[in-house]
Amino acid sequence: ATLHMAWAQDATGLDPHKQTAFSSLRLLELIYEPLVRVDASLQIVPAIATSWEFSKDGKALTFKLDPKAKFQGGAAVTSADVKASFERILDEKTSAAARANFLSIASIDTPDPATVVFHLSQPDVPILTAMSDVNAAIVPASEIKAGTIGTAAIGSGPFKLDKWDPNAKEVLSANKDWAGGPTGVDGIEISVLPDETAILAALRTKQIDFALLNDPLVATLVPKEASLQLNRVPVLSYHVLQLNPSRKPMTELKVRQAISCAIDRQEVLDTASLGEGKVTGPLTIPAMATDPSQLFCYKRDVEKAKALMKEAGYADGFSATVIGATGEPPTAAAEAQVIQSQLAEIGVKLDIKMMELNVYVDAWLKGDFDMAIALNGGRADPYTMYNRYWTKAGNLQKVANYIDDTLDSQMQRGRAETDPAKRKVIFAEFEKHLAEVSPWIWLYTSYSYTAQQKNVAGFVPTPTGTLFSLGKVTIGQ
Amino acid sequence: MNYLMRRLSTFPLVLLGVSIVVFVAIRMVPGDSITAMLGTEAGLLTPAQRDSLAAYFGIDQPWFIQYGRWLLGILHGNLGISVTYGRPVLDVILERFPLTLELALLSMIIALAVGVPAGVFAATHNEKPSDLVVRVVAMIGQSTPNFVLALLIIYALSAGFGVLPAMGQFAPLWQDPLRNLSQLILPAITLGFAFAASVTRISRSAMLDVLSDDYVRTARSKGASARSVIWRHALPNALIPVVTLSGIEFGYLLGGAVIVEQIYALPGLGRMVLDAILQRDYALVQGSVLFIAFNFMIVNLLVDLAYVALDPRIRLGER
Amino acid sequence: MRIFRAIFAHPSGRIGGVIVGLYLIIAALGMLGLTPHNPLAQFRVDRLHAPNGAYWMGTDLFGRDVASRLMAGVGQSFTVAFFSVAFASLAGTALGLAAAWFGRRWDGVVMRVMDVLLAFPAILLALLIVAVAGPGTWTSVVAITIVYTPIFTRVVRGPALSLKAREFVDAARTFGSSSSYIVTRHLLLNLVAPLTVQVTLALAWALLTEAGLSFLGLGIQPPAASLGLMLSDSRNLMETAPWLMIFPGLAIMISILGFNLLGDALRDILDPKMRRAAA
Amino acid sequence: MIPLLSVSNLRVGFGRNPQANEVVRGVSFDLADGETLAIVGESGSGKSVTALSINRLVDFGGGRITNGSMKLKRADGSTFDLLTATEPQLTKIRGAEIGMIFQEPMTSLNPVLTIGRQIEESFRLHRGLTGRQATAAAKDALDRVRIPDAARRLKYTPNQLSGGMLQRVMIAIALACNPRLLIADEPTTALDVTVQAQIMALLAELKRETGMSMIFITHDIGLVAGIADKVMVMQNGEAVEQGELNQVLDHPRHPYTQHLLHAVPHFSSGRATRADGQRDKDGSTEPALKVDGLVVRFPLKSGFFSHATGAVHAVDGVDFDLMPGETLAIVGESGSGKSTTARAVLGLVNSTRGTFSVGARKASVEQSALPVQMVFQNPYASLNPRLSIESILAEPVIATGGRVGAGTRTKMALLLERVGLPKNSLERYPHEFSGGQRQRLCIARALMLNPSVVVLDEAVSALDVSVQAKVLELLVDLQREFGLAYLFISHDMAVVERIAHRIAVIYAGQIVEIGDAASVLSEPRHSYTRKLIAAVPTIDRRHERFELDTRQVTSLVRPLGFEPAPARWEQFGVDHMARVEG
Ligand SMILES: Nc1ncnc2c1ncn2[C@@H]1O[C@H](COP(=O)(O)OP(=O)(O)OP(=O)(O)O)[C@@H](O)[C@H]1O
Ligand SMILES: Nc1ncnc2c1ncn2[C@@H]1O[C@H](COP(=O)(O)OP(=O)(O)OP(=O)(O)O)[C@@H](O)[C@H]1O
Ligand SMILES: [Mg+2]
Ligand SMILES: [Mg+2]
Repeated sequence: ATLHMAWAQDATGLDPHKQTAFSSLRLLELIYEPLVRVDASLQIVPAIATSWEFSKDGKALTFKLDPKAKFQGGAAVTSADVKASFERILDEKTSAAARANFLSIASIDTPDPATVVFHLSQPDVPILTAMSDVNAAIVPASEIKAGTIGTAAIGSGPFKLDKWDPNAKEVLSANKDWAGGPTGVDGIEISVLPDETAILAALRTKQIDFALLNDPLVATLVPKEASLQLNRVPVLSYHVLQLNPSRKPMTELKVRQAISCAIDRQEVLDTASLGEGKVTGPLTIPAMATDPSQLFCYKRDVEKAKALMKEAGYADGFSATVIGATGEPPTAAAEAQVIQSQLAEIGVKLDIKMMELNVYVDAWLKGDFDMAIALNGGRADPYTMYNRYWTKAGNLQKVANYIDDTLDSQMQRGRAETDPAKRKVIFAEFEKHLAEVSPWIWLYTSYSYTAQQKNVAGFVPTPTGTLFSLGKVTIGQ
Repeated sequence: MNYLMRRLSTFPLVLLGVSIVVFVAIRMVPGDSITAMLGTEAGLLTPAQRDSLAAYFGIDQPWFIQYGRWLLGILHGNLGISVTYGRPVLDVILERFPLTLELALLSMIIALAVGVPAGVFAATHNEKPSDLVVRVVAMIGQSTPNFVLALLIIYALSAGFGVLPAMGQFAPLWQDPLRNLSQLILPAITLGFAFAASVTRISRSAMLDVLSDDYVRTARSKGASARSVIWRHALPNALIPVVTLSGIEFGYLLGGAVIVEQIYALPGLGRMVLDAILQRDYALVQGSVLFIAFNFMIVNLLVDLAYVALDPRIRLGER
Repeated sequence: MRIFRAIFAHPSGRIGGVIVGLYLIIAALGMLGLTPHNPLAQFRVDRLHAPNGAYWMGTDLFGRDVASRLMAGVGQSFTVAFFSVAFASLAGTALGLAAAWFGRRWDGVVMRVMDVLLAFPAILLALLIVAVAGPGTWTSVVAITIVYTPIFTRVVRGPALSLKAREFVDAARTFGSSSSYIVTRHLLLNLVAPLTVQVTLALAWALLTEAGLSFLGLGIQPPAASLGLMLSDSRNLMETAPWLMIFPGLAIMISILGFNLLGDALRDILDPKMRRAAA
Repeated sequence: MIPLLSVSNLRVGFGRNPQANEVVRGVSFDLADGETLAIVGESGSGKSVTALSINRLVDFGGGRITNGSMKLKRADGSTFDLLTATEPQLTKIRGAEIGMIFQEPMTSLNPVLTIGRQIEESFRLHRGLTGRQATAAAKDALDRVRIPDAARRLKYTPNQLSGGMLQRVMIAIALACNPRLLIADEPTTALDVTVQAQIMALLAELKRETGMSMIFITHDIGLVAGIADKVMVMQNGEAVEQGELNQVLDHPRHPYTQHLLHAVPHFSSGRATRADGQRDKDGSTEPALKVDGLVVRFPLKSGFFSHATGAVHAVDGVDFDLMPGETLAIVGESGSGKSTTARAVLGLVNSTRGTFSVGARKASVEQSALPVQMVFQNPYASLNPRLSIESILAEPVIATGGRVGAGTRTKMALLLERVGLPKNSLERYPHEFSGGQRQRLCIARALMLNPSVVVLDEAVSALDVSVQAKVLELLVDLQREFGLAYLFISHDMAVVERIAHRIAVIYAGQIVEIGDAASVLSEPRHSYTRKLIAAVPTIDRRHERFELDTRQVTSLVRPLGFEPAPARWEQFGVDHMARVEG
């Protein structure tokens, strides 16, 4: 059987090392495999590598590869492919998206075709999680040499790409050589249906078996349909109101805190996403996250906010502009409007400026905003997730515009610590501090939705949003 | 002949104008191919990575050099390579164009098949209740945003009747005509409704003018039947404004119908252009706008030629 | 004053006039803030409330009163429609008259420039303008103006060319009337009828184009309301809260009905033939 | 014997309440086989409505027959009640039994269909012919109306034919199925004299051939005299007088008939010319306008690179002079270059060659910056419908840089009074005036600038006969009062006879005869002038046999660089010369 699937946004490219768009990753995860993977509870599990181990000093990481792993051409996946892939990622010319996560790799050894050893310049625990990302997928060394990565998609994943008609459709067929095989369906046909109402209509008329949904307004209609099932799972990405602490008056800690106290996060969630999601602190990884009620001002307190404003010398409030991207996420405009109305109560007058995504990104990267509504991606490891913003050397430090020695040192300690329990403590402190100094106002995490016909069995939704389990999905009668 | 040559000779100039406008305009929009591909992750790139990507996207040179190169390519029949599709721009456009053309033709056929008779009917029943009904329906048609109509159609069919032509996986006409028509009929109706409404209004008023002309009286004095008077004698004289309107609308439709293509998930030119803009696929945007402009000029030319065919009094090239 | 009486005497003019008049009143009330509720106030406990006594047209996702927003939205939408059509008709008329009057090279240049603009897909043009200038009321106005200017130019140029060949223009030349006098008194004045019709048509289109821009997220900025924005915001709530689509949809429809009826009436009234028949 | 058509007490009204709005009020007449009835009367008297009622076309114009009876005798002798017939029955009668020709051949034929198709349609409808047969029949029909080269002309569309040709096509259509009754509603009013003569000849001949009856509507008494057996005079929707041709023309009983016969200009071969305009023979007065060797050519372009392949020699060497207080009439057939001459004098077209000089005027009147003014043919088209009369009259003043002050207003009032318009005209709009009144407005406007020369291009052609007479009188009065010189262009010889001091006959862009009006009209020397005069219908020529002439109108297109041979003139009398022919 063929699984008919639909999504609203199509992949934007086929080079697993370069693509960062959500939809690209979802497609590429079906085609390519990384060394390891994270499961539904965000535990690291085998993929191409069957086992892995850090050396005592934490400066060497050894993988054993699955002897059954084969590329879609039939060639086995060897340690040479792994080495070539990582060298490609590290090569600046590649412009690999995840390069920053692998800068601690000093050298790569391939003692035999089934063994790879990464020598690290410093202890780097999060690197393992980073390797679970499809941005660290293993691609054939031969293809790298031929320069065909990104044109012909050849990976070791459960499906191979037969046809891609950008912004229209993809046709995938089962990879007979897949080490994890056999797959439950013969292939997947993905249609791009840009309008989610149309996706719902197609589900209702049973034209499609499985769909990705983005807009909670549409997703909540699915359960009303007897033959349809909605899968939802909290995700790692988080909705956030980014303040720009380099701009007056957000330079003032008290002003930022006042904003944090003035916002009713649950109400933002209830309104913009119809309550579909969970209020969150900075850490969205379930195993790491602190109960939000423990965090600074997570219970709305307008009086306190007003007091803080007064202390900061802004008793009469101030005006600022908040930017957001149209449709990215679909709830952005709604969030902005609720926040606007909430902040109005402490005298903050917000102007909303919705922008086309690229225009927004351009302004965002330049740090050219007072406040920004954003949906930032999450990672299975807090360090990977936040070092870009809150370490002094972070690549996006200019966007966060906030330098804090405490945060920086907490990040460095958490990076080097290999004991999971100790790491958890370090990051709990980090989270608490971050919420208190409030450079950003974390709001909530939403759900990732997939909708399916009830006869589709075996799909396991995960917080990373991966569709990898489609490899094992079957279609009943 | 003379006229045709003269008109065709203005094409390159207009296209040059279009090319400059589109080239400058798309570059004036903040964001570039890199932010389009990487989003906020683009901030993670090192300068060297950024340069190599810029070189990959062909946006590393000053704009006038880029423009010059592009223009040179066009002279050699090469509109450039689309970075999203990894294929020559012209190939991508030509792949999408048949659908757009088909959709435009279908909607126009619907519009003319419904609008002209409705307009004629209203004109011949001027100021009677039936005329009023036609006029009100036409005004409703004109005032319904097509996304509302599209959503209503889809909702009514899928939730009400549980049927819907295949969404997505578009089948070209020559591969599977039945499936193709089933996929295009709803979008064509959606577009055709408002189009038909304008045609109705225009043909009604044109017919009203024509019906009082002397030659209609002559036709009647010959003993021509009411039907023949209306359809053979009056209508051909009322077609000029209808052709003008249809020409403009058809020209616009050939540029793609973004919203309808989006809702009905049709891989047409409109969505392609929109996506190309959003993805900052410069070559594709430039190429497709040129292509669309070219189509528009061809349609304008055809409209002018249609005037001549419809009305022997019109002589072209006389200003 | 006379024209108002004439409109009122015309059957469709009466209906159209009343509709447009009502809208103007609603728009004025909306802009003066004389709405049942504050259109921006979020009564969040009453989110997505169906129409009832307190909220005649229900509430939206934020618990804002749809009726009040509709009133404010009419003001916004009419502002966009009126200004863009005013600018487009002024620019288009000026260009069309210039092309027709000066002929030859002028005509060629103007019409080729209009070709460039016309050839640009309308939505793309709007997208680009909006992307450059950022969205908002005035950007929508500029975008719609640019899209409709070429249409007005065409509408004016054709009849102007034939007016230019009319005998009364020849007569004016024999007195040695200046070009500007002939263009304004003899050409423009006689273009009033087709222009009126075109203006009412364009008003309808402008409302829809504004809705289309909002659908693509390029129109007026939230939390301000416009009919188009309300409609496009309602699309994914069509099933959950149909009143969010029905009322703005009806509002647009009825307003366009009003414009068109008024336009039909004005065309009749301004047509000297009709006036003679009526007299 | 039962008459072919019997109409009694016909009443027709318009609008929602036709009874209250009657325009035909109880008209009765009988028409026997082979008889011709002429209906005459002033504009708006209900002639056309009566005609349209007969085949019930009036229904489509918003009219209703409110009372009366109309019976048609069919070919088989049965009687057909036209009044109660249903629309399908009527479509069988129209065209087959009753044919109709209208006034304006230019607008009465469908502009987008070939004339072949339009003729064929009649055969298809009433004879059941199709395909080749229909085409062949259409060709025969064209031959019958003497259109040369009929087979080729079938493929022409109306715009490719001249007015005279089109009227012949109309006749071919109307006669296609040999109707027993032909209704001709002012079939020649839009045509010039020579063409009119052709059409009349054709109708007379066809009538003889087929023995059909005819209802002929006109306001030209001369034509009535030439063709009718019986005459009906209408006024205000009523037939005020009816009877045999000679009786009505020679012994009119009703005052309106008498007035009509009096008002209509009768052409009397130069016996009725004006006697007041004596040229001073010593040549001491400077002419008001002197035209020397005027040439106007319109280049003909064709081919790929639009190079000139020839030229239309619209005006080819015209000289004349015009004295103050004098009227020079220019006559000639359609397309001979009359209007172009006038337009060149006014600078509306660029002349290729030639000089004008405008003479000084008597010192008493202030000199105007624009001494030549024009009154156009069509009073409806030459006034901007959206300007008030005040703005219209003010325009020449504004145009010459003047201020609209009290002086201007006084002048407007004076001129309005002079041309006989009510005082309250100033705030009214053109559509509130009748055609004759509008032409007076145009005259007043032309006089606003105190011109010395007024060019009148067919200035009275569009007017009703009685109105025409009044306007002509006005012109003469104004000429006397202001010492105006008129350049009077017309194709109506009777009108010319009344107003001209001198006449220039123009043919194919050249003056072929010029001179004193009485002399030219009574003793035409050039063959073309003779032909022109012969074609003028007069009340004295009853039941005339018009000569048919299928000669083509001369083409004015000449190859590049063509120059006509210099003219040789022959002098007859003091002020009369003609071109030597041959
Ligand atoms: N369709 C119509 N609606 C209303 N009134 C009409 C209509 N047609 C004619 N009339 C009126 O009927 C009267 C008679 O018109 P008709 O055309 O018969 O005049 P006529 O004698 O033929 O004049 P002319 O010599 O100008 O052709 C006029 O007063 C005219 O205004
Ligand atoms: N602008 C022009 N371009 C080309 N040919 C022209 C132009 N104007 C006039 N002609 C031609 O010049 C010739 C003379 O035209 P003109 O209008 O002077 O004739 P007319 O004697 O006034 O005829 P009518 O009695 O029909 O008014 C005609 O053959 C006409 O076709
Ligand atoms: Mg008449
Ligand atoms: Mg003329």
